[in-house]
Amino acid sequence: GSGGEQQSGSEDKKVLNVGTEATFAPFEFMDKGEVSGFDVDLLNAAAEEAGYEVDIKNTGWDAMLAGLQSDQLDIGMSGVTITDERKETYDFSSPYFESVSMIVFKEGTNITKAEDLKGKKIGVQNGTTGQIAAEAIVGKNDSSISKYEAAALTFQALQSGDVEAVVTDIAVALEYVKNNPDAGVKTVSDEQFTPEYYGIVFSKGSELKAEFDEALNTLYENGTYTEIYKKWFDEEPNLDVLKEAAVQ
Amino acid sequence: MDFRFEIVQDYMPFFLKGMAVTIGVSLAGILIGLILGLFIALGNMSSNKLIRLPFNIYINIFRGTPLLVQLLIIHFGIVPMFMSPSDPLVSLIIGLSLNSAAYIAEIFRAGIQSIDKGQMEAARSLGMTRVQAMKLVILPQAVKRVIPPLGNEFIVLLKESSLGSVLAAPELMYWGRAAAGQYIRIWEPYLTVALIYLVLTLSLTYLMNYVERRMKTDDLR
Amino acid sequence: MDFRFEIVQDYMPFFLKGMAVTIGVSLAGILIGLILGLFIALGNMSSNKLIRLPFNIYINIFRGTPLLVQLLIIHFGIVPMFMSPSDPLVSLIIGLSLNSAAYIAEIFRAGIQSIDKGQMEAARSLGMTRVQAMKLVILPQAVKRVIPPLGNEFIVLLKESSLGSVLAAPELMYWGRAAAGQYIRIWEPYLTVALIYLVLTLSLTYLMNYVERRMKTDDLR
Amino acid sequence: MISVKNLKKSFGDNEVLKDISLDVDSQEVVVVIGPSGSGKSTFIRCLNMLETINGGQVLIDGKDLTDKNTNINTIRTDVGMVFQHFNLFPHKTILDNITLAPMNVRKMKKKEAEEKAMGLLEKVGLAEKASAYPESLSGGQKQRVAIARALAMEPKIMLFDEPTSALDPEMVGEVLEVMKQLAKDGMTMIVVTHEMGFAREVGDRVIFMDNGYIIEQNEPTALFDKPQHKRTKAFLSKVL
Amino acid sequence: MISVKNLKKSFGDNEVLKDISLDVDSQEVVVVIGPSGSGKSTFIRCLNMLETINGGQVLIDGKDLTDKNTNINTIRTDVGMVFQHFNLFPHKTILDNITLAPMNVRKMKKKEAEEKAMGLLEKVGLAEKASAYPESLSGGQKQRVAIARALAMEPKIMLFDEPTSALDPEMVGEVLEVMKQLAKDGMTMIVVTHEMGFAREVGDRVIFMDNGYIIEQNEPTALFDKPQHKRTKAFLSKVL
Ligand SMILES: Nc1ncnc2c1ncn2[C@@H]1O[C@H](COP(=O)(O)OP(=O)(O)OP(=O)(O)O)[C@@H](O)[C@H]1O
Ligand SMILES: Nc1ncnc2c1ncn2[C@@H]1O[C@H](COP(=O)(O)OP(=O)(O)OP(=O)(O)O)[C@@H](O)[C@H]1O
Ligand SMILES: NC(=O)CC[C@H](N)C(=O)O
Ligand SMILES: [Mg+2]
Ligand SMILES: [Mg+2]
Repeated sequence: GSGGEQQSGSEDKKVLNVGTEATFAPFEFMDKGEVSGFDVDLLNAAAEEAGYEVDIKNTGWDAMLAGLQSDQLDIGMSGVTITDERKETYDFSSPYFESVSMIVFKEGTNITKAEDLKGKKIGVQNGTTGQIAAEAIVGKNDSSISKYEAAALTFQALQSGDVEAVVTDIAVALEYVKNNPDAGVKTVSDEQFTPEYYGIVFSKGSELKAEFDEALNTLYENGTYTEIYKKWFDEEPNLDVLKEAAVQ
Repeated sequence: MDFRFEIVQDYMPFFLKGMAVTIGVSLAGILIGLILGLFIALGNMSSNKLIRLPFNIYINIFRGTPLLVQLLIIHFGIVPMFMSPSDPLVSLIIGLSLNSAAYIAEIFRAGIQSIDKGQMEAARSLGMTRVQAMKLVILPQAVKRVIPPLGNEFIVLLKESSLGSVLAAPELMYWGRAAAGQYIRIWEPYLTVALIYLVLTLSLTYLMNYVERRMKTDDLR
Repeated sequence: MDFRFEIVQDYMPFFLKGMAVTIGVSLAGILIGLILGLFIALGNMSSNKLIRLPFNIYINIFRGTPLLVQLLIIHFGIVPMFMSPSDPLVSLIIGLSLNSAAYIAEIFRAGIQSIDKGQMEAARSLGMTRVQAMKLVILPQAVKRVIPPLGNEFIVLLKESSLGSVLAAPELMYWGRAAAGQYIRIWEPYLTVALIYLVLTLSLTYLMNYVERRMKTDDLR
Repeated sequence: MISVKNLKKSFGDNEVLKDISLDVDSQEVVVVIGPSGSGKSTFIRCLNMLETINGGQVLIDGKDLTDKNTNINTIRTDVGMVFQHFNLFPHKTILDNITLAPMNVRKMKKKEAEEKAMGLLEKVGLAEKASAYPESLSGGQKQRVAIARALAMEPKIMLFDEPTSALDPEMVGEVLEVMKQLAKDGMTMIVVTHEMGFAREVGDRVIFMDNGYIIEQNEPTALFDKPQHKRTKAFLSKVL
Repeated sequence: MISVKNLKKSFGDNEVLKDISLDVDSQEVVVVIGPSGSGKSTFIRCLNMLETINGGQVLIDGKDLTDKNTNINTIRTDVGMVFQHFNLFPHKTILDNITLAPMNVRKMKKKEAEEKAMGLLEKVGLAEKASAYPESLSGGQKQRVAIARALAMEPKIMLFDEPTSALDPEMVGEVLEVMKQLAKDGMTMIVVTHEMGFAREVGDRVIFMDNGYIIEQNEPTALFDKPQHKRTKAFLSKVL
């Protein structure tokens, strides 16, 4: 934005409390005490556009959702997928990222498609779409599934041989593989996993939804979104997909 | 196995900040626990069964369930009713205080009951009331007995405050797990954090032993 | 506030399974801890300083750092070196065993040292060797003293096994957190889980008190 | 001064005092003897209301202990008690041990209480220990302080429960000496003791208790030299 | 039988035995008296090697205790010890208390050990308590069992450390009776005690210790009635 036109006193801007689970690189992760990532940059830009300040805290996944329910938090920003079930409890912004589940596994493990997960030990983050995708294949609360409280713990479990495969979001899976070239891990995707879209989460009935939808739109139009996207993913975003999804 | 010292270096400022938080949270927990604990101990030693009951229930609940459940319920269930936005540090301090109060109440009870019955009898036989005897004769002696187990309880608290990491309270363990999460490395962050805890608890143990020795020589005035 | 009983109902089979795991893991932990603990206690009471040293270091490390750090290091660092695929239950049992062994060693030491010095002197004055006196006179008496604190340690273990949920070991707390994660509800899963823990620890406490009373009347044969 | 009528006392099912009646005059010194477990301690503890009475009546200086309206704390200031194990307050100096009750119960001024305490310490020969702590005293010295502490409340009656039996034999004499002086000064005393020499020399009357009853009572010489009951004889033959 | 030459013993800086020399003949009964803290217990504990000796020499039946090659456990089977607080093994019956050492140290057969134990219990008048546990015995009975237990190892010398001073006065007699019998049977004995009657009747010699030295020794009547040293006089005047 252009500082001249905006109110200069930042004290006048309302500060929004934001929760996140910062072991979900590249969307949000702790960089020596600072939460950073794609989500952080995008939210900061959107908030500025909408005239707010944000205070992003690494609350953890459970605390983020609980905090939104009890109106402790104004916003949850943690690569949260928009699902019908979640929409009963929360409001979501329009989609800002397209994702799909992906399987990460140790080299040498016999996995070429989603069905191969059967009979393997699978790590997921508790309460996420990765869990839902895995349970769709092997069954709900199946004993082959280990649920961890954070995304980082699933990768630690994979590295230590605790689980043979991790089901998580594609960008996170690829980032992990990229950052750990020595870990000897591979990824596989499957048609069976359906596309999903991330949204900013608000508590039910929040007035912020409309304001942030508008702000996101502006960011799409003025190139800020593309800039941020390129910074983190090194490629052009496909804005049409997001617009299409928003209509649904 | 390679040990990447730069990870330790990178995160050292956060470990030190976390250490300060750990110490602060534990201190707050033991101090509030002391006040609550004395109150609960006296209530739990009432001669009236009905007065004793709630204190007894309190002690049993907090000593009978894992601190982790207590913290989750307090942080996600109770604190949000009163505080917005809720702060995991506040929840951690509340959890540690309420939990340690139950243990401290039992420490006080044991301390008071360890004073020879003859002391109470001598005081009463001189015409003191029960309250006078408690205040002038029993409690001053019990305080000394109670210091070593209280020191122990503080060490326990220091270690248990590490559960704050589950609530994302920025104490020492939280930063250890943050470092582990960022680099997906085990040894560097966790060994460093373990070492810091060890230094803290061992220094406290030595301090306690010193205080105990001092108290013993004081006894031989 | 609404309390959705169907969540409790839905997850009850898992809670019960988790309870069984919790009990099993704690039992395994105390049994292995007992064997290791006796060994460490005897080593730590050697008259030779150099022999004592490693046992003393062991005790200090395991009592001086949080169980959570120990579990994370064991599960993600140590067990994978020996076991593939690693199992969080195995790590949890190892962690609880190694941790409780340190505490149990101190329980044994205190139990042995609580036996009146006169017993050792009487045994020695009858011509028994140190080992004979230990085996025939001191240890049989120490066993009785050691049962109440060991019961306590078991209760502690039962509660601390809840940290297994961080390693995704499918014990009681893990299922509580799984339910909380699925429904994003706090009260139903956590209160249920807390209640189950409470029932477990209180029953154990009553059992222990019963055993202690029995031992006392046995004493008055 | 003391009048006990059909006193009964049980611990649970165990009836320890079965039917005790006794009158003690002012200035009288009564010595109580009897085998271990016969109820001697329980009896004198009842007189100080350290045990609740289950039956019968006890009048001290006219006040009825079994009457609910009687103020227990004023009775106790009238009846001093000296225990076998001294029960000095270890966290207080000797002087503070003695002044604690007068200052807090009688609301005496500190200065007055201390002057009085020093006088009593003088009397038991321990003035120079005023600022010492109990740990540094021998058993005999501790017991003399305990006597001074009880006297500081100006009791009309003093009860002694085996005051010398926790002492090394060398220290017994110094404590008995203080008690003799007290008797000479006209204090009403009930003394449970195994010191037969003291009983003979100082006692006005000796009471032999067994199994919750007073079996026999008489002047010391008469009781010791011509016991009437078999049980008294058996006991004395062992002890003398 | 026992020969002590210039025995020295310290606890840290505290020299408790300064220079003790003493010869005890076979079948002799030596009584040791002295004020509290004078080193009596420490002295007889040295004879049984319950304390390590810091200087001088102790010969028991010709064997040198300060010699490193002397087997401490065989010395101890020659020297029986009876403690003030009995130290019976509470988890064993009376019979097992007595047979434990013979069976495990002397490798005696169970049957033989039990026969022998019953004989000794007979001797101390407690045969009917064989299968009882120590808790159910009175202090006097416990001490008699402790004596029987020591005798079961067939010691050549018996040491007693204030064997009656933890007892109620009624029970002192029964223990002294057993000790008298033992002396009559010709046992070599060293007895620390405050029982002057026993010393007079049974002692061949009385030793007065103070502050780590033997101040005076003599036949009982001579020592009690005509003590030579000031300190002996002072001590006896308090105790007798
Ligand atoms: N607080 C108590 N609770 C239960 N029983 C008690 C209590 N105090 C004393 N007794 C019992 O009462 C009986 C008499 O005890 P008491 O102490 O009066 O005897 P005593 O004559 O003073 O004996 P001793 O010479 O050993 O002091 C004993 O059988 C004892 O076990
Ligand atoms: N194990 C020990 N460690 C340190 N000092 C000791 C020890 N045992 C005894 N002493 C000290 O040695 C001195 C003599 O003690 P000892 O027990 O031999 O005296 P005693 O003549 O037997 O006295 P009592 O008549 O009280 O039994 C005392 O000053 C005592 O404090
Ligand atoms: N931060 C995350 O782990 C999100 C995972 C997944 N996108 C979900 O919404 O369930
Ligand atoms: Mg008594
Ligand atoms: Mg002694």
